[in-house]
Amino acid sequence: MALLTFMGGVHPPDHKELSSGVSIKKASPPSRVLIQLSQHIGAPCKCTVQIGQEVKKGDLIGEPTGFVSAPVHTSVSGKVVALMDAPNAMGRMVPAVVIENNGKEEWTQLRDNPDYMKLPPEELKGKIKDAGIVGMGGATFPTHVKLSPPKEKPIDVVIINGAECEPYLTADHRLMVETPQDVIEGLKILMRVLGVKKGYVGIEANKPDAIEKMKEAASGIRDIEVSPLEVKYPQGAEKMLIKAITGRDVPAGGLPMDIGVVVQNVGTAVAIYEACRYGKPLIERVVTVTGLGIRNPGNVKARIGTPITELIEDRGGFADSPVKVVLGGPMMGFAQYTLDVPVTKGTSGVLVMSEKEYVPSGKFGHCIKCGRCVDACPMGLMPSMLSLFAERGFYEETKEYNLFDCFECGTCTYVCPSKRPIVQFIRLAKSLVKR
Amino acid sequence: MHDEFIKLFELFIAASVINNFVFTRFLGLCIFFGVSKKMETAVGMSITFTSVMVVSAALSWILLTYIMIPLDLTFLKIVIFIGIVAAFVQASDTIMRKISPGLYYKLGIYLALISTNCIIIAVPLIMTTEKYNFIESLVFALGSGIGFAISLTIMASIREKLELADVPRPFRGMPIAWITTALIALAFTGFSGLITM
Amino acid sequence: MNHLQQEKVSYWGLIKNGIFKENTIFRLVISLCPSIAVTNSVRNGFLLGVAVLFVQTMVNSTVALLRNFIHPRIRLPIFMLIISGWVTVVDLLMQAYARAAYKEMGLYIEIIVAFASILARAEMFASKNKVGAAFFDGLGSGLGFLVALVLISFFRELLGRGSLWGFQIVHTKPMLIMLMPTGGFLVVGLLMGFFNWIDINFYGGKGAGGAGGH
Amino acid sequence: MAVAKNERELIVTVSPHIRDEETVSRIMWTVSLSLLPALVMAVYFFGPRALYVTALSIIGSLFSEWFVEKITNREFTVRDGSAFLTGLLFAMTLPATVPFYIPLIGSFVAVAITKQLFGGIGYNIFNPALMGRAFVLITWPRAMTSWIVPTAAFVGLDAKTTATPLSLLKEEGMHKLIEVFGDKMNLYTDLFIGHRAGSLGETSVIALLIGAGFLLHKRYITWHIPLSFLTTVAVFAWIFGGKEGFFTGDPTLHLLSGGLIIGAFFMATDYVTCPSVKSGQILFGIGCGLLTILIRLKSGYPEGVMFAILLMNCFTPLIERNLKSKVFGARKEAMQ
Repeated sequence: MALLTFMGGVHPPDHKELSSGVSIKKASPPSRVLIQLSQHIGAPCKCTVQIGQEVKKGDLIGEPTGFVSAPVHTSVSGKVVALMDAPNAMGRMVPAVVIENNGKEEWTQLRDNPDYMKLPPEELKGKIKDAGIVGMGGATFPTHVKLSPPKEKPIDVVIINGAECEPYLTADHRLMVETPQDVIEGLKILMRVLGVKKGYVGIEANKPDAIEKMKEAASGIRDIEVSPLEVKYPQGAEKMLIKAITGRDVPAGGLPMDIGVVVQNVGTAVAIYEACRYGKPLIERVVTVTGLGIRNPGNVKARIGTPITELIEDRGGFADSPVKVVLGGPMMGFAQYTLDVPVTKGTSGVLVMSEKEYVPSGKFGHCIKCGRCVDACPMGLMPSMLSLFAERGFYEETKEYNLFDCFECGTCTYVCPSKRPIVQFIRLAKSLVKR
Repeated sequence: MHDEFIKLFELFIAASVINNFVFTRFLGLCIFFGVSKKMETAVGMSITFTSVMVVSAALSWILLTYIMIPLDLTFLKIVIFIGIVAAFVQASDTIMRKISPGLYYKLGIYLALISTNCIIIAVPLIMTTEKYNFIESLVFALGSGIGFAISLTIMASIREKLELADVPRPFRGMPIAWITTALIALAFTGFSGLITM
Repeated sequence: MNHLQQEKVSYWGLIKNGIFKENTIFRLVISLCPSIAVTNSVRNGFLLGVAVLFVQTMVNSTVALLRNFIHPRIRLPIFMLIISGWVTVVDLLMQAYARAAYKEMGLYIEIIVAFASILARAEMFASKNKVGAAFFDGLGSGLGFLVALVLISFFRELLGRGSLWGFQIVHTKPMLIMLMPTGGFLVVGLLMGFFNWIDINFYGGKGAGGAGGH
Repeated sequence: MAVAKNERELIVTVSPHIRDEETVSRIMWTVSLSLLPALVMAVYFFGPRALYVTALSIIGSLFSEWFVEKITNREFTVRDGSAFLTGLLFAMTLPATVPFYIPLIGSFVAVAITKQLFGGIGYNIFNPALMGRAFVLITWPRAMTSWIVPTAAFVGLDAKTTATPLSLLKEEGMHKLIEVFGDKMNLYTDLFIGHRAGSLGETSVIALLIGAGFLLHKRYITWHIPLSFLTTVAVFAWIFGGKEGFFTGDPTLHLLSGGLIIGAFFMATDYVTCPSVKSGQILFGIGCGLLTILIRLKSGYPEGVMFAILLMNCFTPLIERNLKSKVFGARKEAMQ
């Protein structure tokens, strides 16, 4: 059977072999954590603790200030020592709470509920909301918002995104291999909340072990299907994933819910299961620490707020001289100027690139109109034209070429033989053009 | 009848492509270079131009056959033809403004340009020399107009593309437009000998 | 062109202005058709240049002479009438005295009537100035045109035929393409670029290739 | 916060952080390489002079590139291989007998005027190599149309110069062609191998196909333009090519002769001067095919591939303007 996919895309060398075989290991408990109050798209949280206050693991430290917002909980037990502004992965300063770990690992009151599947959907949704769950693939959109579609947009399909198309990253892969049952349970909860009959798990074909494990876990459940996908970036982008699995097109400028689909990441599904079953808030996540600059690349289960230096130390420290440290994958992740940034709910990976992997990106040539970017653009845009217009300062003209349909996956820049910073030009144009 | 039709068709093709006014007869260059900067204006100009050309050719032919030749006034053809064009342009300007302000807003500015375009005066002059009959004159005018429209749109699309190009500074603007025209003209020589009139 | 309408204008300045600063073809980029059509030989280029020079001077003088009698509302048709009258004169003169040349370029002589440069001079300068100034302005503008045509035809005839004014100069294989439209467009384009290059590198100019116009 | 022991100055750039290995110069050199079989065949059939002509036009185009970049104070791009490729392609379109100033002047027109004056690589409107050839063809028609017989001479012909199969076809008809080549099968084989008069790189269809196959395999070119181009030529040659009426033409002859193969695979597919969207490429190919047949059958020239491609180059911006790529997802306006 031909694998499901979409038009366009590329397959960069993925280097997943560095960490795909390494089981998830719990990171050593950090001595102090830096928990940012804005770890999601939407309104930042209001701090609910004061300096000097004692907190237990899972205690609320930031409460949402709007509908599109998600609460933040502490990931250690200990004392609040500082409230400060700290850089996030994008380099922006955001308010954060610093908590010193007292090592007691005391949990706040959690309530195990083995019969969670019998709870009414609204209550399940409330649990997800209270646990502060956001999209853990990197977009960090509050999950409960996605689960509250307006009435006129009925949802009929839920897709669990196990594509993990970004090179290097293997966190979702390991989750599916090691806890396939949890993923399926998460999906079942999602289906119940949304009242949906059909659930899919989309997995790129380069993770045969994950496909097998997931198929096993889903066997006997009629409504859940595991769909192997062609190995291609950006297969895991929502619109591309939906296209591949259901054949539906998300309208330009629209959302998946416009065509009755909700997509959730594998990590999110597991978090949803843990929240509904145990009432556990989202205070830790699996992070892939990888790259040739890391001595023992692997996947770690890290508390939210752990500084990435500690994760790097956990995986044996730097192997080679690190040239670039990227949070997220190499295609869409953010290069860091400091290692003081902590793990957040959206940190899927810490990629330490060594001299060998680093590609200098300074000089670029003329566009030779080879069409590689046009062929590769998953959105069917003409990145070559967009970059030319932006390069010459004709920003308004970019609108005619559907500037705002670009979701900045970076495929165009990756394939460009002239090494043109195409997606960078597009971002520039986006910031300068009035919608 | 059949041969007649073929002949008219060949006349049309010859006027529009093979003896394209811009690329082989070097006429209408001022407009060609002047309004080929943006596609929108080029298209507007093409439409206005072709229609004015056909009508003024018809008027010129009637005047030529029924007044100038009988009265032996052909030596005044330049004055008369330019008069016809000027009068017609003036008239259509006024009529268009009254009847269709929207269209006038779109195409009116090109009307003013037309009277100083050499093609518009060249068509009746060539017509006179070649002794075309009425239908032939119309076909010739239409072919010439379409040919001009083709060259104008090609040029406009190329120049819009050149806006994005890193042309050496001394050649920006007009010089590179001329060189582009030279190269298009070279490509158009491929048509030579296609129809021998 | 406001600076031209001042009271004190030196005639020499007017001529220089017409030849260099506001050269019809290279700087203003108008009235272009003959620059390709007749410049495949120096003689034709020269003859047309002279014809334009004559028409321009005469039109300018006539317009300046009649400027107080022409009602502004109908001035353009009147100018056109004056121009076409003088063009007819040249046309008939050439038909009578230069038959061979007329056969080759008759159409382009007749087309002088549609030259924007002539109308523009009449409108912008002659209709606002005295006869003397208008005459020299016409002379300058016409000379500029003549110089441009001769320059273009110089290159085209030399490369295309190896001759100048009909006399064989060099005996290499001629480049036929220079006599064809392509060669004409190419020579004009390259000359324009060359003048811009000089302007940019030696006079600090902006290298304006003309805004283009009809 | 704890600072890692060996934290140092980290490089910060925006994503993506990895790049494909493909570079412009690699593309150019690979395409040049793919012309090697054709060049070998040219030297085999036309002797060492083929090599001189090629070398001169490559030198000419490298020099022109350097020269224009020198006087316009630009970065030198001689090493990216594009000028080399242009020179090589231009040489492929010349007869072996041309006087030595032709490759030099032609490559100057190709690189300096057609490419560099427009801003250099990527900005030219016309295919440089073909424009160079059109220029010299119009300028020195005699020199550009005197062909020599390949060394292993034609059957029954040992004269030094001869006509190309296409001009024989145009001037004297099919019977003359068959007379010269023996029989129809012989004609096809000779055309396929390259045993015929013609330009250096256009004669040997097999050598060109090897190169083209290599490029297709490397995905440097796609099937869209060559296939639509060749199909159009074949179909219209069949319909209009015959003397006895419609549908009596010889498509095989038209496919194998002239510069069609090199044109369809190496010239029309030039990235810069063809549309970059696939639907536009197919339209471009069809246009090339139609014009080729029109010129071959009706105009004053026996061969039309060069002019056809150049004419379609004129239309490329227009095609690109009107045939944009199809954006993913239905438009929102259309949905409502």
